Amino acid sequence: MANDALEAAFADGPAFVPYLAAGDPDYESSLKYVEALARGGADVIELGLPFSEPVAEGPTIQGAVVRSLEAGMTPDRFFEFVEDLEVDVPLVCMTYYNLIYQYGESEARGASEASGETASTGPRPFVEKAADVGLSGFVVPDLPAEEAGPLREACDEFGLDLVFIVAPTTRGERLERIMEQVSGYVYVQARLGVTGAREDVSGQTEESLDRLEAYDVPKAVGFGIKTGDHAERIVAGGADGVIVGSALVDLVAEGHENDEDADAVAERLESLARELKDGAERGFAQREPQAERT
Amino acid sequence: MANDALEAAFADGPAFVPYLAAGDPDYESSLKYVEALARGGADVIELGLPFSEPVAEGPTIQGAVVRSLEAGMTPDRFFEFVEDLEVDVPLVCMTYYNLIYQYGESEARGASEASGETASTGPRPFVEKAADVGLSGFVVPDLPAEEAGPLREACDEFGLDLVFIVAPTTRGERLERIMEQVSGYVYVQARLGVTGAREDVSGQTEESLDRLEAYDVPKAVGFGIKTGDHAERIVAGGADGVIVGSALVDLVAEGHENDEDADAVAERLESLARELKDGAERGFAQREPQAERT
Amino acid sequence: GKFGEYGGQYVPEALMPAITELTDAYERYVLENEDGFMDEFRRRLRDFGGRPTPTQYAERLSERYDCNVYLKREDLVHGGAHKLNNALGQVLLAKYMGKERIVAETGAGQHGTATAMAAAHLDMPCEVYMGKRDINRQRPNVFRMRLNGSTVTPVTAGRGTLKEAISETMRDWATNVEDTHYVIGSVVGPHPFPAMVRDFQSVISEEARGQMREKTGGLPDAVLACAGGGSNTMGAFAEFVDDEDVALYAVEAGGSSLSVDEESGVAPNSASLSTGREGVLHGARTKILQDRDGQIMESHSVSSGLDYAGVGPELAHLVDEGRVTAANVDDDAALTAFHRLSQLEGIIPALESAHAFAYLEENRGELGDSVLVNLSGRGDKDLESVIEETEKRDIDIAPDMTEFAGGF
Amino acid sequence: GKFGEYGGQYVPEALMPAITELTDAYERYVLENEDGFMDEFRRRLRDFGGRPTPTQYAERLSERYDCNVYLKREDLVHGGAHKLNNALGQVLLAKYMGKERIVAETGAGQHGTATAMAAAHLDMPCEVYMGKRDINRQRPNVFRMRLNGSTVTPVTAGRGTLKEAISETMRDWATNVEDTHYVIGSVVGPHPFPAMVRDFQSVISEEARGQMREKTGGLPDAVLACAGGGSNTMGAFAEFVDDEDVALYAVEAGGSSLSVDEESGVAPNSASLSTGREGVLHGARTKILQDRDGQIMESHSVSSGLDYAGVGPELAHLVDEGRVTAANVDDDAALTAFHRLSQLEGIIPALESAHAFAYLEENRGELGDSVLVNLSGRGDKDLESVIEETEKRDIDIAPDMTEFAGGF
Repeated sequence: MANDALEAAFADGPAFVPYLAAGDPDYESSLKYVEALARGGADVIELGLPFSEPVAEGPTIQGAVVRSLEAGMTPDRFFEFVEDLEVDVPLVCMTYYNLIYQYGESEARGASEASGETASTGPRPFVEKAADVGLSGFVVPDLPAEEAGPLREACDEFGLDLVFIVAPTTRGERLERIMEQVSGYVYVQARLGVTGAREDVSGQTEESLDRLEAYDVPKAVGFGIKTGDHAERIVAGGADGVIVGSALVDLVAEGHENDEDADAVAERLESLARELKDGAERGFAQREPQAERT
Repeated sequence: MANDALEAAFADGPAFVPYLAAGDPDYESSLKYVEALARGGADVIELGLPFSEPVAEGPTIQGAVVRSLEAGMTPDRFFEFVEDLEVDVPLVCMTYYNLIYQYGESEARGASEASGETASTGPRPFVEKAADVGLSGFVVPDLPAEEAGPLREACDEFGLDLVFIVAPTTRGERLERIMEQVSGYVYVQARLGVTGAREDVSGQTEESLDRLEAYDVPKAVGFGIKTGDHAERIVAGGADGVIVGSALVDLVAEGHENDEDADAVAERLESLARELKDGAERGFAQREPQAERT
Repeated sequence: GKFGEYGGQYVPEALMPAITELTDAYERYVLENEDGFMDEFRRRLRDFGGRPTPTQYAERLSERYDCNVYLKREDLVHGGAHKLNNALGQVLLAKYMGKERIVAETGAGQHGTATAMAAAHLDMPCEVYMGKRDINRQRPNVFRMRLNGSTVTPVTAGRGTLKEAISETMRDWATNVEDTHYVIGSVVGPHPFPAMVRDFQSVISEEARGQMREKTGGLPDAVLACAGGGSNTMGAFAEFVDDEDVALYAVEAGGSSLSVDEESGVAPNSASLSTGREGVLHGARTKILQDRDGQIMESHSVSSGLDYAGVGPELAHLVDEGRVTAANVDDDAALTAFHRLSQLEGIIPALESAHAFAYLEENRGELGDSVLVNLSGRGDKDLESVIEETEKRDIDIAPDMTEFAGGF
Repeated sequence: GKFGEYGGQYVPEALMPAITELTDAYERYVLENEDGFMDEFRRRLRDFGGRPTPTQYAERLSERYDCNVYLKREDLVHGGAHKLNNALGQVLLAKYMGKERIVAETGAGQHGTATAMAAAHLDMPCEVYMGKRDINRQRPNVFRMRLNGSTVTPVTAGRGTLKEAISETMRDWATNVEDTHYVIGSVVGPHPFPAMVRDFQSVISEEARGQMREKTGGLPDAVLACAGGGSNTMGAFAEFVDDEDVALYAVEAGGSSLSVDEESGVAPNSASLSTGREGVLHGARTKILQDRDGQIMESHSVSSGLDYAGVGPELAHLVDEGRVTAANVDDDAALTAFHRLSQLEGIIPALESAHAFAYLEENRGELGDSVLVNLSGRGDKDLESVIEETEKRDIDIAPDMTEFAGGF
């Protein structure tokens, strides 16, 4: 709607959309890692603001969340992090709704504590701040379209996109309801379950893309993509972009466990990013003729 | 009824009736101990045939029962024991009803095993055997007058006495029912509870003796008598005899624990027996004038 | 006070007046409902005890055995077993009699905990005698009695198990008989206990009989109950005794073997009805595990609640009369039945009750179309034993025990 | 799906179709009794679960507080707590919906054991997620679930307690949503869970309301229930909400202090209603223990069943509306109340339920002439905790703990 950056990122060929948790395993290293993704060819970056109860995440990203929280990540630090980042791709904040909601609550609480009142301000202050630091949009895994009204409004007000996830189980009316509200891109969940790198690509992806064919918004596929080959197949199958999280977080975790130099980890991240980006482009090259799609 | 030995023992002054468990702590020592009691002045001896569940006994006599059983005491050994004893006072068998009852049962079983029948013979074989080895009577603490019919009959048949216990709670009709069946002497339970030496003499004794005054049978008081002084007071109070168990068993237990020579223990038993017998006689001397009894 | 040749009052003279007084109170309050005793008892059983308990159709067992299996759910009674029926009745009776103190014995602790609960509920001081060895094996039950305000007194005599505790409680009673009532835990002991405990427990069959009629329009072909002392057994049978078409099975603990070791004085089972001999124990003539001379044997069962050398005289009589069939199953079968019921029906039974289910398994198809099993108690108390005993055996339906090796 | 501002469906998109399907099933089967679902549910609650449970007049508490105290005896439900009411309803509903597998989470193990029992009863495979730390603290409950044939899967994330187990179960559900039903254990989670669990639990107040009328000719002046997630609370309140003269008290765990330690992310209490702030957790908007930023705090209570950082949205709403009074008592008071009830009434309560009794003690004389307390569960599961926690304190009515130092 108001922000063109995300749709634009999908305009020229397939978009590579990597994810990392901000501040994993520490603030400084994490800055380097995110910047490495940009150098590796990221078209959009999903930045995780960690929440203590990440119900949609598998073990890999749960690990990232724990490391980031233990290193002191908070919503305010997250906004600083975004400001400190030196990247020129659009950034999407991936987080859970309570953090967005509480940011406003706690601001209001600070203001109203003297008077003893508690005013529910909702997501507006968080979105305002996000716009302020230059974020382009949000993905909120525990916020279905039905509950998204207040956040959607705030996003519209401040010109941010609100990305929704479409699951293999999302059909019919629900799909329509989501597609009415989505902006930026739609996050196509490649399979049921939680985030995490997998060895194979699911047949559910193609079904989902078929269902979404009628809609105009870019379709980025995520959940389980691990290698350039996966990315290639996904894009060849019709996706406008690939979202990759756990495979990248694995590298961060590995580096952390082995106490590696952040630059060395950043290099590997950049290299995997490039592989994934290249894979996506190879896949895109195979897109004509479309008739070959089963 | 048929046997005069017991009543006769009470004829000339107060009777001293000590108790020991046969075979405690072993067969040979026990023979010596019982004989020591006779030397110490016993007029009648109550010989315990130990039963695995001595519900009427306190800890002291329970200990005797355990020692005797562990040393191999059985009803057959008990009868041998009686035959081996060299004493010239009447002996009363104190035991629980199941042993009396089973003696017949097991004889019958032996006989009927081939035919597969089980005939209930009751107490007769035990009593017959008891008469055979020269016992004068029985005290059976778990056999109230109501259940004593078969044993009473067998005793009558073989000329043995059946001593009954009268408790402080035994009154009215129950007392009469018992006194109709009792023979030899009546065992006046000095207090409620179980066997065991006590520091004082109970006021319940006098009440019981009062209640029994009308009956002609000798009255021997037991439960808690420990010293010559006790015995003195009891007899002075009107008893025809004193029954002493736990105080004597204590000496046996002590000797056993300290691994003492049986003769030394026997000597102490004889000495305590003499003290008790003397006490009883002192008490008897005070019996006139009876008016002094409160 | 007699059931054929069985029963009677074989107790020390000091107790006879108390027993006479109790017999009188039993006749007046229990049999004749004087002062509305039975009404109050039934009301308290309902509100405090949670009666009536359901008679449940067991779908998966019925399928397995191709007949209709019904469970009388005594595991749902307050405290987790039928034991409260009797304990509550006796403590209440003691109150009506003006007694001021309760004593009881306990083996595994089930009767002790039931009595402690009833005594707290009715504000009566209570002392429970328990063998030292049992105390060590059943610490949670000891703790529960203490929580309810009862004193638990260890009995060190003999091997420190149930029969020594019973003897010790009789001694306390003989000492304090004037103000104390002895709450015997089963249909054993001198008259009036066997009859009185049966009457308090017969609420089981009274309810079950009505519930079976309501559910099936008729009576079951067979009633199964485990039998140790026999209180749940008599409770489950009492109202069916006159229904001649209803077969009654008392399932005893076969333990590890039906043989006995006379030398050591140990019977590796608790099958008094099946293998015991007539004799006199704890106040009554009944069937007893004893050696040739009449000395009482130590019994054994994987289920401590069945672990007793005697059995209720009325039950012994009903077996002799042919009205009740005495049966037994061994430890292995009982343990397997424990696991089976837990998995198939979502009910973890007491190891006692599991014996009845093991008999059902072993006699499938031979007990008729409609079988009522008395589920006398829940198995929470047995979890430690189940771990220990399952580890020793190869029970293929049991869950993997590795994690629980050595207990909790 | 909303209770004022509270409630809603804040779940991953993958679950939304399942939640929609469940909402539909809830409306048809539960609200409209389609295919006789509710009849079958009530029948199974009766026969398998042991309902109705009594409402008991508590004589000694009544005397102590000089008012009429009544106990709703949910401790007598199969499994030992009200938890089965819900677990049985949901597993049965899953069967009606054609699901083939059950998942559930559990903290102290009560909901897990209830679900395992219901799943065995209804022949449904069941997997229960449980924090690793909770598994180590609640081994008997883990064993019980295994006995019933359930798989217990340890959750190692975070501190390994209930909230991590809930998150993990939601992940399983999101993965296997097509053939699996998630049996949530309290009136929490996304709609329709809060309403559905309340409806399954409202049998408590439905029975109690009738029983109070029968016993007293009227309604109680106050109803007290402990509140963690709030399922026994809503169950006890539901049918009284429209009776404006009946005061409703939700008693939370005040733990050791009502303050919070934001630094360590720990609240030494579980008093979400009293001290929590509106937010979104586990699928619903409700009152939550959270830090300034919205991160969820680790809660604490001596009673593990109350130990949860959130609370049912409907309960939060009723508190905001003024219909329910949120209260709390601390660990010490709850533990003392545990001992008091055990001694005075012969009922060993769950530590959860003890909180309601502690509130009664602290507010004696101020709650009216007739007070109904929901005795939500029995305390057998808490014996180890009680030993440990009593040893730490000086509770003069507690029995001597020396013998039990260090647990069983």
